[in-house]
Amino acid sequence: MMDVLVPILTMGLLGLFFSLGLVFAYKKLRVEEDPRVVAIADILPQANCGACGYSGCRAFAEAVVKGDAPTNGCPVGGEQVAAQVASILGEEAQALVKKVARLHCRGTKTAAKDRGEYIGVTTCRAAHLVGGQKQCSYGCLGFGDCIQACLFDAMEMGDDGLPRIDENKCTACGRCVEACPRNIIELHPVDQEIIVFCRSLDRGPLARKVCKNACIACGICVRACPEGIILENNLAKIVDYKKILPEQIPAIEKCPTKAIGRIHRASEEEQAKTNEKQAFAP
Amino acid sequence: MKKKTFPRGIHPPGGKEWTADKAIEVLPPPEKVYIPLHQHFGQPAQPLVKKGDTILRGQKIGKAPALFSADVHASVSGKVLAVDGHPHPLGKPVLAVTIANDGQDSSSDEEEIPDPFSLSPEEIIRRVKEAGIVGLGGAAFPTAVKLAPPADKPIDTIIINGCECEPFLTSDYRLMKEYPEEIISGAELIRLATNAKQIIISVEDNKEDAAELLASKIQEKHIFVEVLTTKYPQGAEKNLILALLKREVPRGGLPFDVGVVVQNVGTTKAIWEAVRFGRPLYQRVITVSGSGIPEPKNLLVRIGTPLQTVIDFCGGLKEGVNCLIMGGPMMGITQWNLEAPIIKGTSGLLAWSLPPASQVFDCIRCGRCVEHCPMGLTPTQLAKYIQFGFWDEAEAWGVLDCVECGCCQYSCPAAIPLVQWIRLGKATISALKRKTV
Amino acid sequence: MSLSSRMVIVLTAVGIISGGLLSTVGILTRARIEANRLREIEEAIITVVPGAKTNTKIYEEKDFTVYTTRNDQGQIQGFAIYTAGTGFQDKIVLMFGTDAEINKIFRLTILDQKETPGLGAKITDKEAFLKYWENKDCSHPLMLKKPPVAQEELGASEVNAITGATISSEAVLATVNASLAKLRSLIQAGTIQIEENNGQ
Amino acid sequence: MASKPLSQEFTKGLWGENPIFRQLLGMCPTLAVTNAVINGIAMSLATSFVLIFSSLVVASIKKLIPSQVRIASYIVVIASFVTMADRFLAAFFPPISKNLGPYIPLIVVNCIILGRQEAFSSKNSVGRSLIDAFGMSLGFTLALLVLSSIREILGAGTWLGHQVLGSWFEPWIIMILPPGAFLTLGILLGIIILIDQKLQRSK
Amino acid sequence: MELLAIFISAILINNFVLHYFLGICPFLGVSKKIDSAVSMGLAVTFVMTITAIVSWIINHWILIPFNLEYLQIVSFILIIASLVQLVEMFIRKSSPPLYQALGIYLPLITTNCAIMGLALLAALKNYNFVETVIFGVGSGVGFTLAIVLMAGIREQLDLADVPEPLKGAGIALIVAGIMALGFFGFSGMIK
Amino acid sequence: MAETTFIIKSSPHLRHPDSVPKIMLSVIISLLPAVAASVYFFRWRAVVLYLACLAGAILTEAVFLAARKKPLSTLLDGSAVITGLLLAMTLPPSLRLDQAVIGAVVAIALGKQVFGGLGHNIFNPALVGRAFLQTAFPVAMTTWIPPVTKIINTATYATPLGNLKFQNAVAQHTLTPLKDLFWGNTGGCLGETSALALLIGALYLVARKTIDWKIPAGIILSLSVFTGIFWLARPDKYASPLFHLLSGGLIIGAFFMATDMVTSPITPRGTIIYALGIGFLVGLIRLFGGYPEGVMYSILLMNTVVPLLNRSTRPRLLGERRAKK
Ligand SMILES: Cc1cc2nc3c(=O)[nH]c(=O)nc-3n(C[C@H](O)[C@H](O)[C@H](O)COP(=O)(O)O)c2cc1C
Ligand SMILES: Cc1cc2nc3c(=O)[nH]c(=O)nc-3n(C[C@H](O)[C@H](O)[C@H](O)COP(=O)(O)O)c2cc1C
Ligand SMILES: Cc1cc2nc3c(=O)[nH]c(=O)nc-3n(C[C@H](O)[C@H](O)[C@H](O)COP(=O)(O)O)c2cc1C
Ligand SMILES: Cc1cc2nc3c(=O)[nH]c(=O)nc-3n(C[C@H](O)[C@H](O)[C@H](O)CO)c2cc1C
Ligand code: SF4
Ligand code: SF4
Ligand code: SF4
Ligand code: SF4
Ligand code: FES
Repeated sequence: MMDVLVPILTMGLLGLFFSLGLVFAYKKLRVEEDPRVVAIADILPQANCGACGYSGCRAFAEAVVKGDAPTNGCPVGGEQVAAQVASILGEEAQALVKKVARLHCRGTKTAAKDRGEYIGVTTCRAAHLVGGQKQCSYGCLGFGDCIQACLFDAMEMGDDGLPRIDENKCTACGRCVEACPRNIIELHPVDQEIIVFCRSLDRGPLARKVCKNACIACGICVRACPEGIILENNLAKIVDYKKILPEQIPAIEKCPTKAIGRIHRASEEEQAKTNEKQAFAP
Repeated sequence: MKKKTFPRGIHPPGGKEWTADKAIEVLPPPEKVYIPLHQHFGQPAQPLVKKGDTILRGQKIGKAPALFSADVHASVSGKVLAVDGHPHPLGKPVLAVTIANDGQDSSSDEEEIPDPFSLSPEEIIRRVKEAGIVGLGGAAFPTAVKLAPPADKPIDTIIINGCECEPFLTSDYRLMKEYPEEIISGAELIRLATNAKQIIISVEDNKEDAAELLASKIQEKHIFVEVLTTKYPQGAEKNLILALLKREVPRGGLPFDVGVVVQNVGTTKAIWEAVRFGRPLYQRVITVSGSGIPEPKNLLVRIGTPLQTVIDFCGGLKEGVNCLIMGGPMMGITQWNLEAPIIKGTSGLLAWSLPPASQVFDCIRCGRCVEHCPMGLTPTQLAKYIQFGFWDEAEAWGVLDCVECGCCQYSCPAAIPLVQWIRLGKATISALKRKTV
Repeated sequence: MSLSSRMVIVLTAVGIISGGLLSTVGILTRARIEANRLREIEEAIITVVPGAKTNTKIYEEKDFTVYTTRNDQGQIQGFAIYTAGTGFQDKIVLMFGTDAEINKIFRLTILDQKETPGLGAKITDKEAFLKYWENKDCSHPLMLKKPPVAQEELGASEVNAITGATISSEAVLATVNASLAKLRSLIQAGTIQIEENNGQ
Repeated sequence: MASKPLSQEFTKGLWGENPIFRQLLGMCPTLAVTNAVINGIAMSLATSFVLIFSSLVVASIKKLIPSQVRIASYIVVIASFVTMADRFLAAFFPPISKNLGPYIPLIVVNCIILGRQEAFSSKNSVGRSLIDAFGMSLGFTLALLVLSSIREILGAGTWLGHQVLGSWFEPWIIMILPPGAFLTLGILLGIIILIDQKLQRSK
Repeated sequence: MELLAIFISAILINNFVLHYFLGICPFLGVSKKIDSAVSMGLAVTFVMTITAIVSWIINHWILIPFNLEYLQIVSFILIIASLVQLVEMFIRKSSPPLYQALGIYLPLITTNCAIMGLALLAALKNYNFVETVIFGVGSGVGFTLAIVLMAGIREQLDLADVPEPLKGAGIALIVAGIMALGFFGFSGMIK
Repeated sequence: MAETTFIIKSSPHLRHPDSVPKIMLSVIISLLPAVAASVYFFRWRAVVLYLACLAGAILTEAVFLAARKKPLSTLLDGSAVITGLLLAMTLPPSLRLDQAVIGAVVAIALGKQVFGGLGHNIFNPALVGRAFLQTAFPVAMTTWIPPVTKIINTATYATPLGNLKFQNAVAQHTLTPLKDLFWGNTGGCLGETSALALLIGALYLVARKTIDWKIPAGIILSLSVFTGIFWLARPDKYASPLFHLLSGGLIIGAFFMATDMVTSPITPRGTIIYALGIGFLVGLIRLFGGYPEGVMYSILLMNTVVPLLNRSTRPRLLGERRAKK
């Protein structure tokens, strides 16, 4: 009998002791965690990219619950996540226009001359430190720091030496914008069709000399659409893309160096084609 | 007695024999000069002239907008052709004044002062500032700022830096040989301006004759000539102060934190000329050398002279030259555009043909970079931290203390561009800091 | 019911149930495990003292246990000594048998060891090691023969080392020699008295 | 937790969420007992027994347990089954019990088991939990089998005690020693990730 | 001498991680940074020492006298779990900075087989009280040594060109293997 | 604008003439005297072992480089050749060829390439290979033959250190004469026996500044002090420091293996601790451990500590406060 009773007693006592300890712990040392934080953190994409301005998805969730961050603060998640987050907090989703990254340079391998043979660290930032290997001091260096920075595989280096951005994959996280030492990537609303593909502040002749596609500040585009486009520091600048009317676009596209023009957006067919190609790529 | 020096450092080949005995020649002022308004540490100067103006040599054409900046003066007399972007040796085009030389060389120098040693410190500094003098030793730091340290940092020692530790360069050496009195007088002016007690003129032992010449001209008891071991970077001010005075400039600090002002011999001579003759800084001595130059020379050139003119004067570039460096081989900047002008900070122009780039290996952790870094850094670790984006670690390991002397990369058997990585790190870290502040 | 009391009750209940279950398991297996353990000792004693029928534990301390063994006639045959020493990696636990005069080692067996497999672990191998220990004269301390020689060439109190595992071989040898010395001194001191324990 | 088809609940333990190769759980027994296939098998059987029965019990009593004493109760449940396994081996297979030494009792802290209770059984039905437990057990067994086979064959030239490599083969003793365990598992992990990458890419 | 042997052996020869394969999960998981490895090592050493004491008491005062050795597993694990919790609460109350440094590792320790292994091995080896304590401290130091060395190496490997599939656990295991090879040098040192 | 295109790069624009391949080549050259000595003492066995190890090492390196799509030109840097050579030099002359090849493959694969190749490894690759072999084939790795120059009439033969450890050589007065150790007329691993040949090569490396002389000096110092203390106390039991310095793998280890740049610290202070640590461990293992020789283990163990040493012995920056730690 003892053989059975003693172990039962021992175990019972152990259990009792242990549970009392836990009760004590539960009573004394409870850490409240807001269930909403957990719920929101679950919804977020968990890319932890920091585009929201917080140190990670979880930090963002905490900030949203506290009211420090807007519900649509996660550009990666887009509208869908914003809506879900808002519904947890009981708010209406704030409207969010999808943005994408755009490259403001057309200094392709053939258009923009090299200064000379570059020897050294093959990143844009490093090359930029020694002035870059391109004669143009403003254009794309083509080592693809932006591509490295993109967590979403939305960029690739084109054959022309300029990075290409896949509109569909881009989440507007802005990492490429940060990465580029020449500040030639910017986020624009996806429906903005007209882009200035140059950032050179050099005066026309100098700019022209180093890159065939540079903006030479001739003012043709400004004349075509004075409300939407201005010249500033030898460079055309779009002040408000909504003021560019469709019928003005042909005139804008008369730009002699094509430094301003319509963004080439892949049509759905083309998109399908590239997808297919990718599928068969080794 | 054992000659003083600092720990670590390297012994690169000298290359000084090419030009050491070439007396300073005057390069005739070119037909056009391009004077950038930004040639110094700090903010660019603001233009005071416009296209079409007629100006005199020495006339102020750019005005310093802030304390950390310097005035810019015309180096020839003539007509302003443009105030416009022009290629700059540092890479990006900057605003420059293009002047067509009228050949008159009519000057607008300020009045001469027969006895400059009687001037008040304030007046000396004012004249230095008016002359647009910046450090000619490389950093192009506005000299007037350096001469007026904060009141709580008394200066006791002036070091005149005649080390010229960069290989190939001999312009400082020629200055010491040809203008010893001017340098000594300039040093005395600096001492008066800063109220210091003693002056040390430091010269490396590969220029012993210059040191002897200087010593023979000194009458005052508070001026010494100190001959140091030839070692790169003997001329870097923190190492120089350590070698001469056994004082360590604290991390992130400046020489005045340990009561010292360091000035290059060229700067010292320029100070003398500015204070004594009211002559602004519109010319300087440079060394043109290297195996790609048919006639290596030491030249007195006007600021704004295009590189092409300088090279042509020395016989043009030889066949096969593929590397053109402004400055010395250790810290100089590669040039690609011969339209770029000589600026105040240009100490030399070197040309040679480099063999095809040597293969870069992964770091083999030989530790030679650590062994030679004069600042006590661990360059290989810094470079790796930077390569992998560990900015905090890189900063904790002292990346911001690097003076970019290049000793590490010189000694690296794996040919790793360490200095470029470190520069990248310094740039990124300062950018991040600016963002978080 | 409050949460706290539920916590206490549930955990206590879980404990009690598990205690009950385990006690059953414990009781069911206890006899067998104990038997396993005893059988191991028993078998070892029979191995090291051939023909042993019964044995008696007459002395026990840490890592040193002495049994006397008797044959089927009830005569004392000698001692079985259970002992342990440090080998190459860890403890080597072994047992050996001697005659009553402690002049001769009958046999040796290794009960537990963690020596290197294929090397030191060969001490458990009869051909490589144990057979050299049969019927050795132990009136003097035993000696290790290195490099090993044929069995016939071994001296009366010499055993072969294992090539490549001298340390393990040494360890066994040292343990045996030390145990013998200890046994003798215990007998001399009268702590172990064979006759008086006869009666059992 | 989104419910998967039952078959997937089972197969995920084999490859996608293999407890050893993917989740890196329960590394200690994995490394310690795989010096011989027989030990590996015994270990995986014992572990599977504990895992399956604990999952069963936990899944059935999960509603009764307040979440504050969840872990503690699971531990008691697991420990009880481990004790049973341990006593059973000691009673009926003493040599194996001796070989495995303290590693059978250590099943109690095997992260796989507690992990599965926490992550799965406490949230799923009894049936689903059982399937999950079976899958995980099989994944664990498979991993131990692979590892112990490599180690025994190279380290002793045998498999389950049978000579498989000819007498020309001189065993690599290192394989049955601790360094061999670490090295083999390390390389194996690399290979598995490599294969997985290839699979992903070809998808 | 005996005690010194147990101590040295626990650290260098029969190292918990490299020889017994105990505590591999934290060894792999918390060895990415030296700082956290040191904290983890200290936390483990601390808990090991206490566990050694308490488990010896339980074993020798309750389980053995009442013939309840088969309850070792259950009771040890419960003891460890509650101990860890108690220690955690205690540290949190008494020294918040220490809690910041160590506290977060404590829950991890509960399911760490090094602790449980210690209790079981000490029972298996039949150590007396003092020996058990020395064994506990030594094993903790051994664990700390291994995990800190590993963390140092892994910090360096962060900056190395390790092949993609081996990154993380794979290379860590290989390093552990070579470390174990190196530690063989100490074999046979304790006679 | 001139037509010539110029190079764009960051300063400095000068380089010391030493490069990785040159360093490696100098090490290979410095090993040649010892290689020649081993061929003299062990004849064809030495030759085939060298060939086997070199082939194993170079082929493995090539396979990995190809698999990782790295330029095969790095094969020519010579580091794999050194690893193969040094591995062969630390093997017993009687080792089977297939085992030697396994060692070479392991050395390069597990010792070097899994970490990322040249420069990334933590442990000395040749010694990883040797440690692997020692543990995989302990008997083969501790079976020795005498050099052909030594006539011996017993079937087995012990190395000087084995003799010391297991045959109580000091007390028995059978210690190998120092003269034999110096010339190499004794048993042991291929390349370790002739102190003279090794020292010639080592001198070249020191003179050329390929290796940091402080490492061998530190090892020799701490081993001498350690063994010297015991020798002075009990000359009838312990061998002299000189014997310890000349026997076993100490010279080859101290001058050629501990000095491997990749696996030794990069900081000056770290280097000194590393060297002293190796010497101490060698003494500890030789005098009190289970093995007669501890050079390999000591170097591997200190390799383990190198990352921590590098971190804790960072040089003091110019201008950094001394007091602050
Ligand atoms: C690596 C390095 C080397 C230097 N070498 C010299 C030199 O040889 N001569 C020199 O005058 N200044 C040299 N400098 C600049 C000095 O540190 C210091 O800035 C200068 O002497 C100050 O004088 P300044 O303001 O008149 O130019 C060097 C700086 C660095 C970082
Ligand atoms: C991995 C490894 C394991 C070893 N294991 C043992 C062992 O278990 N027992 C032993 O005596 N020697 C072992 N040794 C060998 C010893 O270090 C030592 O070399 C040997 O005892 C010398 O014996 P010998 O003189 O007969 O060659 C081992 C060596 C290695 C490399
Ligand atoms: C660099 C080097 C390191 C060595 N390290 C070891 C070692 O750590 N352990 C070892 O047993 N033998 C090592 N050896 C081999 C021994 O130096 C030598 O062969 C020794 O005397 C072998 O003795 P044993 O037969 O008694 O093991 C090494 C050889 C070299 C060349
Ligand atoms: C002085 C010196 C010593 C070397 N010693 C070794 C050595 O002991 N083992 C080895 O595998 N490689 C050695 N190497 C070659 C090379 O450094 C080695 O393969 C790297 O560790 C591989 O990354 C040595 C190289 C040098 C320059
Ligand atoms: S392309 Fe740029 S903005 Fe778009 S996802 Fe990539 S990094 Fe982010
Ligand atoms: S866009 Fe910027 S970051 Fe991207 S390749 Fe061009 S220069 Fe580099
Ligand atoms: S790290 Fe900076 S200071 Fe040090 S040697 Fe390199 S360039 Fe010079
Ligand atoms: S000198 Fe070059 S190879 Fe040597 S440690 Fe420094 S970076 Fe690495
Ligand atoms: S299985 Fe041992 S710590 Fe996880």
